[in-house]
Amino acid sequence: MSAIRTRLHVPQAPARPGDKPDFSYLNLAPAGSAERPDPNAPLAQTEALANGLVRVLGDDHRAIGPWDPHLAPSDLELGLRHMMLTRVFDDRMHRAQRQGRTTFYIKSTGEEAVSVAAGMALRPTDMLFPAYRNQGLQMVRGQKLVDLMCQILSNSRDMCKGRQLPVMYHSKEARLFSISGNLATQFPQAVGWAMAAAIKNEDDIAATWLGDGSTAEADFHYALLFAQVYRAPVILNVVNNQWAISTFQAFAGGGPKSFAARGPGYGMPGIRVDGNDFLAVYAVTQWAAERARMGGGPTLIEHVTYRVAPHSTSDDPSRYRPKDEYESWPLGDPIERLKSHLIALGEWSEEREATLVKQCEEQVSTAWREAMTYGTLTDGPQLDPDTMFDDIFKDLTPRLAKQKQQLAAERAQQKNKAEKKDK
Amino acid sequence: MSAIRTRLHVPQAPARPGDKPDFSYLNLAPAGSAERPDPNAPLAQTEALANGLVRVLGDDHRAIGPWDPHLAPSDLELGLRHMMLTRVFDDRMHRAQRQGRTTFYIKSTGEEAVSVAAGMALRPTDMLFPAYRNQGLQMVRGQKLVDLMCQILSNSRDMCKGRQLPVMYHSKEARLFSISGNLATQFPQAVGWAMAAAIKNEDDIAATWLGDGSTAEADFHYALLFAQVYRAPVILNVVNNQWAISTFQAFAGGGPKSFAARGPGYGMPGIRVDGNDFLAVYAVTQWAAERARMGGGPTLIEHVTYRVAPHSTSDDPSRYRPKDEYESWPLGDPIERLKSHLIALGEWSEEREATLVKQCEEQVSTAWREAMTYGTLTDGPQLDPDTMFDDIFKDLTPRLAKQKQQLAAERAQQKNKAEKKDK
Amino acid sequence: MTQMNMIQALNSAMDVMMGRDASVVTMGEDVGYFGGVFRVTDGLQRKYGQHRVLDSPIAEGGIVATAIGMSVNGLRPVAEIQFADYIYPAYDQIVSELARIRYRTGGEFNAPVTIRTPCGGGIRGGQTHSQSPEALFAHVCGIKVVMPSNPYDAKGLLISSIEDDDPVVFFEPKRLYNGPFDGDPNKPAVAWSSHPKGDVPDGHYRVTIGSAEIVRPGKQVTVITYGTMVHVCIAAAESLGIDAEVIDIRTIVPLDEETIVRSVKKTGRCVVAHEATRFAGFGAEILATIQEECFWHLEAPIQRVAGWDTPYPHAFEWEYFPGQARVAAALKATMEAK
Amino acid sequence: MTQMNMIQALNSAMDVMMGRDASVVTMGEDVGYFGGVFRVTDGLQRKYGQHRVLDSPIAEGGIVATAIGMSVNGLRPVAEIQFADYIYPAYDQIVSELARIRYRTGGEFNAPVTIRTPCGGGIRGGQTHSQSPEALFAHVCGIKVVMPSNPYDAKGLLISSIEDDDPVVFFEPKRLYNGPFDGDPNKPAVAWSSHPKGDVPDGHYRVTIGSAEIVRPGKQVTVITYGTMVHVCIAAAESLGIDAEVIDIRTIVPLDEETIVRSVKKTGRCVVAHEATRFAGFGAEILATIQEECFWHLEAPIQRVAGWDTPYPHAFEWEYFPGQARVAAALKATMEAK
Ligand SMILES: Cc1ncc(C[n+]2csc(CCOP(=O)(O)OP(=O)(O)O)c2C)c(N)n1
Ligand SMILES: Cc1ncc(C[n+]2csc(CCOP(=O)(O)OP(=O)(O)O)c2C)c(N)n1
Ligand SMILES: [Mg+2]
Ligand SMILES: [Mg+2]
Repeated sequence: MSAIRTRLHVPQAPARPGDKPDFSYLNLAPAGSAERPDPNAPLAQTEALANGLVRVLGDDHRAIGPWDPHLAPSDLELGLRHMMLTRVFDDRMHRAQRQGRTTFYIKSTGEEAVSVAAGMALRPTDMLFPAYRNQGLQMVRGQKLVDLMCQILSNSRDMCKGRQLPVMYHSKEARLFSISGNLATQFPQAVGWAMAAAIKNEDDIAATWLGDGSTAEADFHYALLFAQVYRAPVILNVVNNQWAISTFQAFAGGGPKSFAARGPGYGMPGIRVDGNDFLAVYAVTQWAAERARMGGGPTLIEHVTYRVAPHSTSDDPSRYRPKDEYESWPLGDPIERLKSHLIALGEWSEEREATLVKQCEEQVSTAWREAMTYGTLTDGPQLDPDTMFDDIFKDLTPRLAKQKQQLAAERAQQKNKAEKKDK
Repeated sequence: MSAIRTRLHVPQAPARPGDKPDFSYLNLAPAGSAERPDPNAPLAQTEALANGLVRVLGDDHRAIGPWDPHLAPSDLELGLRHMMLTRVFDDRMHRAQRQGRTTFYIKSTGEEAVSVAAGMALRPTDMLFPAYRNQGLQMVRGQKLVDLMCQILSNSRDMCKGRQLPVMYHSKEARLFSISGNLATQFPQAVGWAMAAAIKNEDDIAATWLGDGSTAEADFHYALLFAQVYRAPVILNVVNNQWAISTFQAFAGGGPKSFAARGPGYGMPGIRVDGNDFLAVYAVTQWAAERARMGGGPTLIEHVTYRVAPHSTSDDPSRYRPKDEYESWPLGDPIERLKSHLIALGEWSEEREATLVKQCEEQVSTAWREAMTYGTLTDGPQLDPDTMFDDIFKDLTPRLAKQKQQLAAERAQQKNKAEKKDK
Repeated sequence: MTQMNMIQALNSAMDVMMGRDASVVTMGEDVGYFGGVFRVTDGLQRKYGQHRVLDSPIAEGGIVATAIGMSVNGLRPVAEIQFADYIYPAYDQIVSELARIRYRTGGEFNAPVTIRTPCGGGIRGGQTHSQSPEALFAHVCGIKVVMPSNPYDAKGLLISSIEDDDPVVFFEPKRLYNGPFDGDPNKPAVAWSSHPKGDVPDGHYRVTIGSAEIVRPGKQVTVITYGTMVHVCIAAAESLGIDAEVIDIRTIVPLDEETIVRSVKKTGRCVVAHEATRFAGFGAEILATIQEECFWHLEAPIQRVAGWDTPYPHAFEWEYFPGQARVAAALKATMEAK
Repeated sequence: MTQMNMIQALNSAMDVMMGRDASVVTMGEDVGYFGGVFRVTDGLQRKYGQHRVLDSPIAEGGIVATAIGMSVNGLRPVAEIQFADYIYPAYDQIVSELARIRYRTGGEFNAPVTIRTPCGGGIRGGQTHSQSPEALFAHVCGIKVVMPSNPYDAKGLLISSIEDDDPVVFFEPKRLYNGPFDGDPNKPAVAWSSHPKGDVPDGHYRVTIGSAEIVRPGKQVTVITYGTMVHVCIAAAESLGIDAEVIDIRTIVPLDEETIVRSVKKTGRCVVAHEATRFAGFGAEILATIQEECFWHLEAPIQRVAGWDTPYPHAFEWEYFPGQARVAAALKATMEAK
């Protein structure tokens, strides 16, 4: 670093390559220590939650304290299954990219609880506005793996008709809004959706997710503001996985205050939760959903977690953080923790775990084989390029119709040329 | 109102035309009751300030409590003079618009302390990024009235060369940044200026102002975020005058929490101050300036005041709020209050007050007469229209040069035509 | 039929649509209790309630973003941006989101949002209350762009926009709100009651998005224009005694090329006029299209008439505004060519 | 002279300027410790410190706004927007502020900010990592707009941009970062080392903003283009054996009309090509200008070659991209006309 020092304060990552990982900056709290106010409690009674940390699973793998959602073992097992499927799916898709089957992929490894527990705590008719690292929501909502894969492959069955980068899924039926390549834009859209639900006097609520880095965008502010002004029935989730590509969360303002603390600043509860604790995420989501459904308005939830994976397949995190940083991560792995909890409850075993992993792997493999029969970006069945002119508007304009013809002519000519060459 | 009710919460103005004015929503506090932490105090020690109300002038017109800035009577008198000049200037310019001398004007009546006291608490080399209702800053910085008037008249001596709406002043020399017609844009610009000061290791700080309504814009969020991330030496002022044109401040999120409370959400102190209390505004500005200059970073200040005037000369507030609302305003008039304080100190009298008013009126009249000799938008000396092509870029591009010629030709032809007609 | 100015016509369109369709809601700065700074939403909150006519925070980006969310939840929001000059904070939500939702979801989702916004100069609004940014939306595929020039079209096009399943940015030339304007600020103001297009049906009707109108048939030269300039161009042609065919395109996206091309092929001469800044303005696209489609029919270069490549200065409003003199000069040059 | 690819050339420009002028600072998402996702700022933070090479929050609007403030305080900030597709959140600060500060203050203040941003497709980035939004800036008076097509120009133009007292939006066609690209994705990649413009002086030099370059002289037809399409157009002309004069405009604002007009008057035929969406794209302005200035010299309609009026789809990148076939078709049509 240059010797010239100035008065400008620049946030520092706790550790860079070569440094010893350091998570001492994290304000932790023991499981069970956070109070649980009534979901309808006035703001003042919820303020402590913004700088505390809601945790349910103790070091002994037991659930403890007022936030314990008291889930049935079958629900816990389902949660484990969704998280495991998410992880296996992620690993397989990442590998597919490495094998050149697709151009791009983004894993959610280590952050599965954030999506899966929240998704399970909501009703199937609640509308979800996910970001690109919430594949757990797709699992919870029962999206077919093969459909997700076809999107990733931009193949002949791609729900996005080849238009979006991999992982930008959507499903109207499953109430999963389209994922955007532009960070944070979904946040105020979710608020608008929730406002409409309130205007129509309907019971469904909306939930949305973004990353710590994305909170810097204007849309984060719009969302909090509009949600609070109109008391929209919406849950606003910040997934603080400590990193935004190479940028440490302090550059988004995490540090002196939690991201959850922004909530009270706007007049809404903010809850900081252990994002790797399935039970805690479930419980705070349930709390916020209850509040929203009763007309109490929005809740901001900060999920404290860690991005174990690279930012995307285009990224190499060893350039900007210690290679082994994750090993020092104090909140563990969400899958391991839920598994240990189930075992502690006597409802699970290493054998059942092994079976689950195998089942997930098979499910993913089967789906992958099927998906591949529908082609990849470069091989096998292909989407018709003519379709690229559709859906700009509901109806094709004359100008687009003309361009469609032009492209067809261009392609016919190229085919001709290629065929001539082959002869 | 329609009978159909839905779950959507819509903020309500406390009183609309025909209703009895109601300011019971204001969270007031007696003068002297707010604690004054050290400007370098950790955030936690400043948090109470965000929801309290710093007041120095008591009902007995005496200064009380730890925030008393202990100003010399001469400073108080200067403050009174600036505020009075501002008010007289405002009234004269408003009248000028009514007389058709200019197209547009915006008064700051009742909000003079917000600008004048803050301006006086800062150093002349500190950089100010005002909004359109901070004319008091222009007074404090010694801008010539005739220069301001020429801008308002878009006449041959207009510093903006006829390009800006009235009141959009600037002065590089006086360190007053250009006022923008686009709300809130100056907020993060001030932060950038302050970051540069820190980068250059210079001691000057920046200060900026916007209205309660304008806090809804993205730029407010950017400003708080960047200021806090880099601990920029900047003071961020929200002038909460209760109204944004016809829209009550609750639509910008004022209500359950103060605007000042946004500050702690981002990790910086927020101070809610009686904006009609000259001493209090001075004191909190001084506190924030000290903090900034010592490297402590930004402060958000909410000035609680009331927009006595219409939004602008285009506005008729009796359409959306009780005509007599101001009469119930609990924080009084900043000029009256400072005057009463000076009288209570034995440093002022009704006679001196009358003299001051007369002096201000004469000063304004003299300047107005001079300004008018430089023309108005429609009469007297005019700016050369050719100049409209200058300052797009530093140098005229060939295309602009050509357009300049075209316009000259157009005007010559029209003049010809007019002359022919006259014959 | 009622005599309406453009504000009343737009208000009537809103009223008709809110009355027919409970999913129509409107939001914006000062649109609720106050009825809008130009009064286009006057009376609607009293009639349809605070839950369908919403005052909003001053956050154009938030207005459009929440309107998108509402539309995805089955409403048809009409968002008002108080001045077109203040639409830029919403630009990302319009360009990256509103315009893309149908496309990126393969047609599964759509976002039928209408964004109304007053544009154009002539009211001494200076550089931040006078802009005509239509070109900045025309280049973005996936949004329709409309600009009426009279009360009849305004109402019919606004109804069509609200009913349209695609997003529409609806520009309202504010200089025309109270009457047609031929470009001469010194003439006494004219009311819409004296204009045939000031006769407006009270109920529901549509003007088709994407269809231009020949507002003055002619043979010698085609003038293609929209918004305030429609009236200026007609006046200029008439004062010169040129048999100009004046086309009001009314819709910028999708552009009615057929009507344009047919006319230019007939006249062989063409002037394109708009109030917006000339460089890379929408006039360039109109000109380019004509050049491509009618090259062999052109007897003279197509002329562009527009605002200069400067902001709209407060003092030089009328020097900036492309008034009759500038239109006339272009018409003459076109007629004299060759 | 050193062999540099475009990333290295840009990095060298930054290095040279930061070394010469302590007021030059740079900020953006991931530009600091990491050196930028495309590595254009690699090594700069180590060399010039964290106070001149700043990692920023992910807030494009905040980046530009604070850069404006810094520039008003005497710095020369170079702001990076990670992808041009993400410049829209900063659009208001660019259009309403950056472009206006000199004008609205009568020249008293100015804001010498340079905004660097990678643009264009060809890297399978899909619709949100492939856009070329230059037209959306060309229409806004008060900002210069630059797009180099090779390492030599990239460095020289970036230096000129940083030194310029006016704001500049500097587009970097990311497909050209590592080598020239003739439009055929199936051919093996070519390195800049094989291209004369890959020879880049190590020190300080300028390429003038506002001057086009004739990159291939010719007599039969003029091809006007910029960015990635420069290489595609040259290849297309050569494969057809047409004696085309290819002009790389390099600067979009201000446009070097003189060079363009001189060439078209000479050849009488013209093709305009860019990667951006066709409708209301910058090609329309080039075409309109030529039509106005060279009408009597034109022997055939000017043809436009561009991306379609659709987003840039992930799967159909090469169907969207205006490759050699599309250029060739336009060239042929132009040559065959009449
Ligand atoms: C508006 C916008 N700006 C920049 C980017 C580029 N970008 C993609 S992901 C990313 C980092 C986001 O970090 P965070 O919000 O923390 O989410 P995470 O990846 O950690 O889940 C950036 C800068 C973008 N996609 N959109
Ligand atoms: C970006 C933008 N949006 C809208 C407007 C129109 N407008 C001008 S002043 C104003 C109200 C501002 O209210 P507030 O911020 O409370 O300031 P006050 O006028 O009360 O001082 C509005 C909506 C604008 N100038 N800029
Ligand atoms: Mg992150
Ligand atoms: Mg206000």
